[in-house]
Amino acid sequence: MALLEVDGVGLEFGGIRALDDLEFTVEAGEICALIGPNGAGKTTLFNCVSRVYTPQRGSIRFDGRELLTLPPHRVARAGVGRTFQNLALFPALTVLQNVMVGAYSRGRGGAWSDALRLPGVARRERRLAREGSELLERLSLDHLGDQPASDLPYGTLKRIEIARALASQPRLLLLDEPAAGLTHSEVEELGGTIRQIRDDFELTVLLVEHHMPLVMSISDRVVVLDLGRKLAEGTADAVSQDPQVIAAYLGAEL
Amino acid sequence: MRGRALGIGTRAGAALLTVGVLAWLPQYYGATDTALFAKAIYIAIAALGLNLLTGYNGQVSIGHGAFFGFGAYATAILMNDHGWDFLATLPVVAVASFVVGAAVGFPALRVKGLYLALITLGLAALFPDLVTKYVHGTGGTTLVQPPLPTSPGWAQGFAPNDDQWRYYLALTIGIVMFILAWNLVRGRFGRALLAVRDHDAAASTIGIDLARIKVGSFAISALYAGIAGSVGVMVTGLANAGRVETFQLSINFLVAVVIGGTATVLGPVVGAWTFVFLERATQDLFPDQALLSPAIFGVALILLLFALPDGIVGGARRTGRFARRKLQARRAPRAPDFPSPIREDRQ
Amino acid sequence: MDLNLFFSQLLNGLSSGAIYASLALAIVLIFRTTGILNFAQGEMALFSTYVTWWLADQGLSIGLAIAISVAVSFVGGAVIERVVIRPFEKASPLVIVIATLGLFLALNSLTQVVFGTDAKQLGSAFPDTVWDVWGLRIEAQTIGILVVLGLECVALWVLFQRTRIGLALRAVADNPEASRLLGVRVGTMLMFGWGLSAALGSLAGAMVVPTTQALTASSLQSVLVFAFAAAALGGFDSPLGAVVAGLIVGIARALTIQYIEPLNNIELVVPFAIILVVLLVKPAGLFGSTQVERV
Amino acid sequence: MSLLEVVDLSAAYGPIQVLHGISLTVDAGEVVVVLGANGAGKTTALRAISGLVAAKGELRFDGVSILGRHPESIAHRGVSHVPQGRGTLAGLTVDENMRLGAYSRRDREGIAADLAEWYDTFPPLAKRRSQTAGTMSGGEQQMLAVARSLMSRPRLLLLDEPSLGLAPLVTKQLFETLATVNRERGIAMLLVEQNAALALELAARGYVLEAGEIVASGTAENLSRDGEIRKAYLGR
Amino acid sequence: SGGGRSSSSSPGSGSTSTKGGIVDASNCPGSETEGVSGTTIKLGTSLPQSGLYSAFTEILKGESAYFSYLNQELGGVEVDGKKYTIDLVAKDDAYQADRTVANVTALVNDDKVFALFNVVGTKNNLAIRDFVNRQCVPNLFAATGSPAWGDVKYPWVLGSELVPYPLEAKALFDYLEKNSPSAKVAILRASDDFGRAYSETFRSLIKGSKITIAKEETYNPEQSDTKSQVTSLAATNADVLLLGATLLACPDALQNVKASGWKPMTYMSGTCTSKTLMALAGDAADGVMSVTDIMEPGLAAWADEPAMKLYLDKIAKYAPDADAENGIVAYGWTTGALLAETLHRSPSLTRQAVMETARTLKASDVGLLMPGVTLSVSAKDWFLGEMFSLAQYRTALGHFELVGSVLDFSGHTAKITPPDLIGG
Ligand SMILES: Nc1ncnc2c1ncn2[C@@H]1O[C@H](COP(=O)(O)OP(=O)(O)OP(=O)(O)O)[C@@H](O)[C@H]1O
Ligand SMILES: Nc1ncnc2c1ncn2[C@@H]1O[C@H](COP(=O)(O)OP(=O)(O)OP(=O)(O)O)[C@@H](O)[C@H]1O
Ligand SMILES: [Mg+2]
Ligand SMILES: [Mg+2]
Repeated sequence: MALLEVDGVGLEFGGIRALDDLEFTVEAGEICALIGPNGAGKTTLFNCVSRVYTPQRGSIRFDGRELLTLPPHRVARAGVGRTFQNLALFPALTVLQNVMVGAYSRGRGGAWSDALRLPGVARRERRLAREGSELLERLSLDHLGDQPASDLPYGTLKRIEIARALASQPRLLLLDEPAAGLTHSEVEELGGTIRQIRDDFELTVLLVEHHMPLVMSISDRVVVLDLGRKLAEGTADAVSQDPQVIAAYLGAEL
Repeated sequence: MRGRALGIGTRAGAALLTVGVLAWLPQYYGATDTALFAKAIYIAIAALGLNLLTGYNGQVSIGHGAFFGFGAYATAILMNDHGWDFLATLPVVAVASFVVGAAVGFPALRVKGLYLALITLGLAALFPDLVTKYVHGTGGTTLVQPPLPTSPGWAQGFAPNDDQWRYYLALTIGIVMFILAWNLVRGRFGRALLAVRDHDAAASTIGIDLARIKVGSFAISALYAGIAGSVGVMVTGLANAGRVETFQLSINFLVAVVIGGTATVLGPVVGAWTFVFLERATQDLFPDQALLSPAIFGVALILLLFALPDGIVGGARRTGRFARRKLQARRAPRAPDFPSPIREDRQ
Repeated sequence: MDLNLFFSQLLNGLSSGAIYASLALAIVLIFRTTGILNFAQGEMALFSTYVTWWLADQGLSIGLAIAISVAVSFVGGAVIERVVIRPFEKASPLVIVIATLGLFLALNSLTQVVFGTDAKQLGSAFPDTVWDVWGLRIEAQTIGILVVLGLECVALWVLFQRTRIGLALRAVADNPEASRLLGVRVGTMLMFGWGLSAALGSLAGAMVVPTTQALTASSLQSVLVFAFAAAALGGFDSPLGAVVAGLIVGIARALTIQYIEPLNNIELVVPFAIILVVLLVKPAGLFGSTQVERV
Repeated sequence: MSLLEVVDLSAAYGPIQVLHGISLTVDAGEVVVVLGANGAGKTTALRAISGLVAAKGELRFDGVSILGRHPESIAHRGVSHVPQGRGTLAGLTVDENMRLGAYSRRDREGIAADLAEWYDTFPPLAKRRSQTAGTMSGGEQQMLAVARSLMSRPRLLLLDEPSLGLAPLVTKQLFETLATVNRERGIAMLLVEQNAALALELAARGYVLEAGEIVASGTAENLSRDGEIRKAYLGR
Repeated sequence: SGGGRSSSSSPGSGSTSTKGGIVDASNCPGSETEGVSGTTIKLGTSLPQSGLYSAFTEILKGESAYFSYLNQELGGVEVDGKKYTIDLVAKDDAYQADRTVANVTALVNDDKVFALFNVVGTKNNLAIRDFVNRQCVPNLFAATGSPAWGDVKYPWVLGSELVPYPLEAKALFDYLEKNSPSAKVAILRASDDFGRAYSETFRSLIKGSKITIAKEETYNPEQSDTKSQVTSLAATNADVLLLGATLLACPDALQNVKASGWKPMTYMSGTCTSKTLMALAGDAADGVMSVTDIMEPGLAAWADEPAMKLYLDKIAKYAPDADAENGIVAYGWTTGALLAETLHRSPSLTRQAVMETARTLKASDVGLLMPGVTLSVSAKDWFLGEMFSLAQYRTALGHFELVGSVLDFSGHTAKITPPDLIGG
């Protein structure tokens, strides 16, 4: 059974069909890239999976479990983490706190225990801080822990988002254009990082990206979207040779 | 929250000193001033709670005067009609205001920002009418005047006068509420509050239940306002709810939060004291030109905000950070965040 | 049911609703152009109305007095923006709201200092004719206010949807920095928006006050709550919404007073219950546009 | 005399100095690229030029100092800035955004003609004329930002990562469009771009910005031959 | 107002007062002659001078003018053979009870006033009632017509010459019994204690009579718009309208009644009779009934009264910016005169003596009191303004005309007032 099964998902906004009977699967452990022209519906799909949007048709199963019946905050608990195309960090929190709050779905305890600072609370806070620092270190962000997560360079913020998503220890990580705005060398480094975390955390990665070299170099499989439908699917090489994909997305030569 | 500005020791010292000064105030100052200090304390309690809602969670309420009134009437009626002890009313008020707050905060699930603020305004407008309709207090008015707690025998040493004793009661409650708020924002719940404020969609995708946080912060802030109301009754001896007063209280809490510094724990407290003294000072400025005092207060408020747009505590913090950065910058001229991919000495 | 009574109350509701609506329009306008909630709206209108009164008291015809006061208020609004609000350009919206509260206090008390605390009488711009239509008493006053409101709505719609300056106003409210880069003079637009809103407020005051016996420092405060309610119910960015909602609030209030005896004294419950229900279904009000935030 | 002259320009956010005296020029009708790593200060440089960030040094456009001027008056002189993060007016429709692009113009026919032309060039925008800009996909908004800028018929276009979030095909088309615009209308451009290969193809000259200082400059050709730059920005 | 904390005086200490009499001062803290120094008596008052009710400032102008006249032209008030000038310290409370409490605490503790005088507002006076009682500070002539001042547990507070609201209801009832014994009455009243005093008293009075209540509507006192309420009442077509309203709601209701075409005989609260409010009502006020015990300044009928001449003359001199024709200025003046009279009659200048004097007062010809009106209180009777005259407004003349002779309800207020409006 595939880890993520997107099945007949359809979503319209007014007259615009953002997703049109979309169907594809992501296998456990793979890095699957989702590419397609602007407005093809990639981000919209992410939004459906993380329940920011509710599709009008279809089903999305994660590990056999229907996600569309869950409230949004349950999705993280079910094991799905994501980043955002347009940054969505919490600027009032420091970088480390952003990562710590990322672990929210794993914790428990509410306002009362916090307010009374029950014994477990201090211990939990120390543990979260330690785990957060480790994640930051892994994404070479450790020197920024105490900075507010605003006004940092774009690429840095994107990486903080990855760290925050990882903090929930997801099984499926949705990355929306993580390479946007990075220089070539930074993209290469990012590619390495994604592979590394996939291996270390036994993650499955669904990656939306327009940076084709990155897609080619790290994805096990590529799904191409156009007009809300699946246009093609296969290995990076195969897909990039597909005339339909070239016509709709890549352009004549690559 | 960002980086430790001061060491733990310094902080503890400062806290002790502050509490010491607060405890000394009614020993030196007379009853009139002590009542003013006590007022600052109960406004601070309400502002502490409102700050959790507005500062930390980004939901503006211009109706917390109603929760204050609710707490005030609950305490006053329990004491007056049922003979309860003041302290015994507190847990009841806390629970009841929490529940009412949750009920009132319920629309927050869907309604946001200004629209929510307007619903709370409706609450502030409605509450006095409800009181007028259902409360028959002294002389047929809406005033309920419970007997005030008096200084017990064992406290004669430090609080021979009742007003002193009441101040100390208020102070103790204030300190407890402050510590609770302090703890609250420093943990998982506090981070969630800020996360929901800054980006609710992102917050929900990391597993934060928006409904719970939004309604929860509403309920907690209502609890604070309710307790503040109880303390207010204990200090002034009356529960009252005119429309102007209820609206004005709601605004006062908000003013205290903003001039103290939103989303800081200390801010509302500093803001409340500043507010109370500013108000008093503008009233005293031209005693026989009373009509002018609101104008002077209004202008002073605008000037204060202009000088410190992020509040007194926020401003102090910013200055501190600025100074520290400047200092660091002088020591180590430039510490780029990133190693340069290209040698720096080119060109 | 006594139909005549029902329609009389409906008319009462319309006439007080028209009053709420006129102030609500000013609130909506300033929100539309600057994105903030102006607590001082009522007091700005109050001051303007005193100016109108003063001009009329000097012997000017009421029409002329209103016209001059509207012009003066436009300038006054623009000056307030420049002097009081502009310094808060970079501050958070909450700080600006509190600043408008400061303005509220200052204006209310200054009005009393300047014009005195005693009640003033302000003539109406409309004749005090009452038409008797099938036993219903329809006041020219009410019809007059409704016509003015209708005209204001159309004018605002044209301004916002059909003119360059209206587009610029909306752009500034949406994103000042991006507007700057497009060459929109943000400061001028904000002053224009405040001026316009103050002018509308002045007009509202001149229409409202003659229906409330006398002009005092509290003349507009009692209306303000309902005006805010109307703005929320209609949608903060919709002039048409403000008018429709103002009328709804007025009518709801009148009918409650007549027909729901248990809610005597607390008839305020009804408009707010309506708002609550509407907002739960449509979180941006009846006619407001929902700001979709994409992620 | 160059169209844009930047001499020893520095800028800071509060206590943090970001630009440490950079100098660059753009001639009339010339395309100049700025390369640089994340956080190097590229965005800050463009913001300083268009007046969004206070700066020190010298800043001249068309021979006139524009240092300390308001962004709107700089825009009126013919400098159009496509900011990083697009700066779309999210609550307005695509069409309204486009019309605001032409805010500083008064020629009705010209505006109508340009509108038709850019809708033609960016078909996704034409399809979404009445959609609220904020609801569009990232790439669509990026197209809008560029097209809107072109509506003002600027003399100098400041482009901050215009290809961010664009599909490869659209990126290519965008650069073709920019080349055409530059060729046919003589619009000068100062371009910050991470797709260095395409940018260097378009540009005549370039600068490399590191940690707030210009560390390299030269013709596009020379820069693309430089080993270090190839490694960091081109990957070939 | 600063001031350190001085060691407190415990109850009873330093008290030289005598037990017994009407006012018991045996448990009083502080000095009996506090606030009297040399030849000055310091008094304190709290009233709205800012905010929505700032129009009440005019009261202060009236009373201050009287005290200026007293101090400067009469050399002060003579108490026990010695002349004292009066120094009135006024504080603004914006009509908010908690600010009244703060003001009065400061007046007593810091300003050390001898007594409180003419504090405005029912709630405001109730809020300080316990405090003044405990401190034994006379709170003289509280400016409210509430029946609450009849509570025997609070001897240190005494209402002013305003007609108690329940008595107005009684006057109307008596009038109807005589002239229209089976009248159908509609009530429009403020939704607060003020409005309740009218409606509850009237309701209790009509028990057993043929007079019935057609309908009662309330309005929110912070919103003087009464149109819908009047429409609702007009639909009953009742014979009589009892208007338990105040301030702008009075002319508003009258105009709405007129506009509705309904023509009831209208009785309106005595708090509305001021020239300003009546002028606002214009035609609509013609024929409205009310009560009065003070001469309305500016009316031709009183123009030749020496008291009126004195008043107009001294207001022009000492309070030139006040509107002498405004009824509440006249009220302030009269109350000032009443205080001077009370002090003058007091056997000695102690708080207890003054309070006892006030509590046994019988006075006429004070200030602008109408000829024939005597204010009286006694051990059994706790209300001053129980003599007054019915009056009817004539728009054509621009003033009220007295209807019948002066009515004497001395000692009645407590009897007819529903108990929860007094105690509780
Ligand atoms: N809330 C919304 N309202 C209206 N239209 C929407 C909304 N969200 C998305 N769309 C439309 O749906 C389509 C798909 O958008 P989506 O963001 O998924 O594209 P994408 O594939 O992520 O594109 P890009 O590569 O540019 O990010 C777009 O045409 C967009 O305009
Ligand atoms: N508003 C701000 N306040 C404080 N520091 C800022 C602010 N904006 C940017 N910075 C800092 O200034 C430096 C330069 O930022 P800038 O955005 O100019 O870089 P850039 O070269 O455009 O990088 P990017 O790839 O992120 O676009 C960064 O270190 C950043 O953290
Ligand atoms: Mg996308
Ligand atoms: Mg940048």
